[in-house]
Amino acid sequence: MEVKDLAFFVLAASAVWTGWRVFRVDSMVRASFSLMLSFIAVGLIMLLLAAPYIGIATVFMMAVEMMVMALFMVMFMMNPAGLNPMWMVHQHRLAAATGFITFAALTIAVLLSDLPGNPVDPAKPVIHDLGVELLGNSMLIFETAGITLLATMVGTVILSSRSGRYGPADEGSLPPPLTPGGRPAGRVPEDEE
Amino acid sequence: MAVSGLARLATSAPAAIYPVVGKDGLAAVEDLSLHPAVSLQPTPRHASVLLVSGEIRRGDHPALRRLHDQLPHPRATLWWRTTPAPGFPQAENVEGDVARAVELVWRQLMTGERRSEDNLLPDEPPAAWRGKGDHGQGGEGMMGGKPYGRPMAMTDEDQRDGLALDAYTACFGPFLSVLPPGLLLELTLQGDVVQSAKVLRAPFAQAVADEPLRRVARLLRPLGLAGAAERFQRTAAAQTGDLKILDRALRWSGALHAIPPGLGEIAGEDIRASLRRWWEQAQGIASPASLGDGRLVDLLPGLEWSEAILVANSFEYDRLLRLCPPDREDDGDQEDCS
Amino acid sequence: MSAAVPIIVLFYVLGVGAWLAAALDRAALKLMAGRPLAAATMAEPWRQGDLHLVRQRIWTERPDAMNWLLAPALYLILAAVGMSVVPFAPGFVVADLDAGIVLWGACEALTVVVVFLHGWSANAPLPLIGAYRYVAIGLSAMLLSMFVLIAAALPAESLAVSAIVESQASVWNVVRQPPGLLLFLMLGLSLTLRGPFDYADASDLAGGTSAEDSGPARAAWQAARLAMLVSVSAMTSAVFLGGYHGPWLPGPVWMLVKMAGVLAALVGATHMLARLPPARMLTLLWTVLLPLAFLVLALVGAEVLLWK
Amino acid sequence: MVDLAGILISSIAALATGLALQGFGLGGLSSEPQKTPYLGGSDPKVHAWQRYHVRYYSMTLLFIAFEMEMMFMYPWAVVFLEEGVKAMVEMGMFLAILSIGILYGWREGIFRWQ
Amino acid sequence: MTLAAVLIVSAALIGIGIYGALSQQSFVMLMMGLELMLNGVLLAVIGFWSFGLGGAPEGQLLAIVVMAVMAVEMAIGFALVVAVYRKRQADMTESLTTLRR
Repeated sequence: MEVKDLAFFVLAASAVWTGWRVFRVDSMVRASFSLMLSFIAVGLIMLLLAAPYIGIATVFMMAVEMMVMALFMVMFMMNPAGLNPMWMVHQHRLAAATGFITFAALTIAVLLSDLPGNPVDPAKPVIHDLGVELLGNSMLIFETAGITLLATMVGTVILSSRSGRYGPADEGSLPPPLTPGGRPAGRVPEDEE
Repeated sequence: MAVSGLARLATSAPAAIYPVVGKDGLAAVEDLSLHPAVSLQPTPRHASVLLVSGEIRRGDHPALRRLHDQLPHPRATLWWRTTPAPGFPQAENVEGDVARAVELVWRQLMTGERRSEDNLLPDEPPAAWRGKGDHGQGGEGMMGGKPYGRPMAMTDEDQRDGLALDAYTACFGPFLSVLPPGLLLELTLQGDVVQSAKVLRAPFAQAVADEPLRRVARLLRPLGLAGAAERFQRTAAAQTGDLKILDRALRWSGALHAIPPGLGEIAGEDIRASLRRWWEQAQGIASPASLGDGRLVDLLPGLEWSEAILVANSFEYDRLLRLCPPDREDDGDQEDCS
Repeated sequence: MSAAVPIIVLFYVLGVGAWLAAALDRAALKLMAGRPLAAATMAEPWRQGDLHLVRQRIWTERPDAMNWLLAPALYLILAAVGMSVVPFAPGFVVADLDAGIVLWGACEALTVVVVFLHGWSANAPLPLIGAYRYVAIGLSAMLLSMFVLIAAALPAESLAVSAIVESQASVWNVVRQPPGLLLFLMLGLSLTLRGPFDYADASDLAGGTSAEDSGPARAAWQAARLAMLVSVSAMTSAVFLGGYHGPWLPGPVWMLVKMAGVLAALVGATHMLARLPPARMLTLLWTVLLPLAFLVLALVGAEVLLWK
Repeated sequence: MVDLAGILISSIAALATGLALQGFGLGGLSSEPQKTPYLGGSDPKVHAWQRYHVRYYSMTLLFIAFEMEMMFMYPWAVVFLEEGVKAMVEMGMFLAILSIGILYGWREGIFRWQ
Repeated sequence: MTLAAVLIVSAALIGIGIYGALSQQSFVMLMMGLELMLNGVLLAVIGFWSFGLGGAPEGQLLAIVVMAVMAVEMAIGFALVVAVYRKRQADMTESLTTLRR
């Protein structure tokens, strides 16, 4: 058990440390992958908590998401590699205080409350149980997630893609007129009426 | 001790060459690449010997110096089919069997008999930055100044999707291994899409290097078919060989399908059609030469990097020279590149 | 102590396999180029590797030095961890995880990250372009491989690689889903930056992410690529070719034979197939190969239900 | 626990190998002209690190939404045989829903370079 | 390793996340703060599942839902960033005053 505690301590420290580094490094690539390391540490803690599937899947999903995060960070941040050290924050003290108070309050709540004690049996087939749950009782959650993801996919494409239905989105994307040379078909924007 | 043992083993590896090809030097370098004792490298970082083959322009000397300095130690320079230009003190001229000369130099470098060449350029950063700026990194504010000696790229309009992100403008060449030798292009890239292109210097004329088989080989290399390309070159160099094997390699590799249709189209002939035509010519099927002319700089904008490289490698040399009239008014810019 | 034996074997196989892969690679290139094949081809990887090791390492202007140094080492870690879930004989495995193929998937995803970091670190244009376009293809190819791995897990009723191997005692997965094997080999090419899926270290970028690598940095990166190739071949043999199952020969020998076969196939594809422009490849992956992966999954599902 | 230790030891060994390989080589710092990025002899005007124009950003966004389905598919695969046709139908529905998104993206041309 | 220890770690992650989300000026960094908060939530969920729920499958399902939320948040968030940048070249929260109205 000692080894397990030590592993937990090391992983927890690295999760918090890399999480903190996210807001302290200059390079956006390092920030993204620092966050990824935080997720990986949390995923490994989950392995220690007898959640083999969720733990490894967290690593898997977050590696992909943080890769995409890095692409966008570099794409939209000025000085993405941090060649000039920078400090782009506002209401810094307020934010730091809020963060710390949240941490303190949650910690006190954790220490004061009577936590439930019903540990998971290490021999329990947890992946199998999850599958049964997914196809049985929680079938609706599962299918709703499908619909949500579909909505997300369509939404991202609409928002991010330049080609609108009738041409580039940033140039008005007006539908063709119904009569030659007439007004564009469809609803007229309010401020042009 | 261990390192000297490694070095001894390494002497028997093929000599790593970065070729700098000048006027009429291409065919000789391509034939040299078939020799088992040498291996041509796409970047100076992988090479030990800088091999200058054929005469190069005076204007290209600064570029040559920079390439020389980009080789890791131990390194050496050999001049072949031309005499060393002034200003290259440690250069050595080769006559006769170049492969042996390269091998010898290579072995001497590895065993330490030959001293590695010193830098030709002064050991200075592109702009003085140490100790300047807000954090001693040479920059100012968020994007300003010259952090670590260079400014940062700035935003510019984009042709394709209207996201004005950073435009990377740089001179590519004159000895970039994926471009025809001597061609100096100023490209503005957004991501890997060419926004604008300028020819600053035309490629070198190559009198003898233009058999159809060699052209096919040059187009196969950027498609990742180094082996097949070498076989085409070998057949071209030997003037004889089994064309059936080549035909199979070409068809099975899917090279024709890997080239997007309509790419690099001049007068109705795109790269696919050129490749087909060259292959027919190589097989002895009469095929009319393409007469269409245009400008390389009009073909490149809007292309992705891989497509632009294909386009640049898809012309006969005499035709390529006609397609690359240097933009005269930009003479001033040439200084920026070297 | 006995737990250490599989680890030692793992590294032994990785090392010898990487050397074999490098020699095969040279041989395939020579075969395609029409050069004579000599026995010395087997020693060439050593010479080339040593050559890099005794030379200078160049750092570019203001590189991300930490990530440049770490990238090859991390790549090597992913190769080792990916292979650690593959059994070489019944019970002979470094880590018999319940979620083995999920771990392999995580290694695939992290490979994309590592290759990106390698290209990013040099602060040079050609590696940067290579890194970015690899992400597009690497992510998409990884998605496909997940579907075929899940299809392989269906008959085993488990995500553990050892269970998947056991489920192939009578019929190998390659019989159940031949296109699945092809899709997985494609992923292998993409993970190891080879041939038609070499968008990172490509020839049209003068070496792409490794264009600025010199000396030992180059040796380490190439070694890691080869180790990943071995890892991919081990996974392919275990998941699609029945792993250690086979007549006459002992199990581990079968495993090694199959791995060598997969290595040869991957190396051959490297030199025989042309690379599509990245945008065309992306479209192909999503519009042709992804539906194919769906189809494979559906067919395997139906087959498993009917012939259970 | 033994499995995890095995993976940990393998990782450390691989890390050590990867770093040790890079410990070889000639010593000495790179000189300033050596440090210039390779452009075929030209001197770059600006740093290569930039707000890089990723050409497939719509694809990546669609991808992270679509990829979530993996989280549901792995446990599904484990109980597939047990649950039989029910599992087949439910996952078929789920994938069919998500495929609509991919079809839509394809129609909008997001799998090309933007 | 106790439930309290796990929860304190997750509280620390949530705290740092809140700090990031409140203090960062650019959209993308702000989203990092959100992700970090969800990271903490994820850890807390699995902690409760492992120590308090006896491995009830709903706990794992909740973790998956949290991850789905992350994916959706990221996808839509970045899509918005792209759309806004295309229209006004802005990537900071302050430059969006016109959205206030």
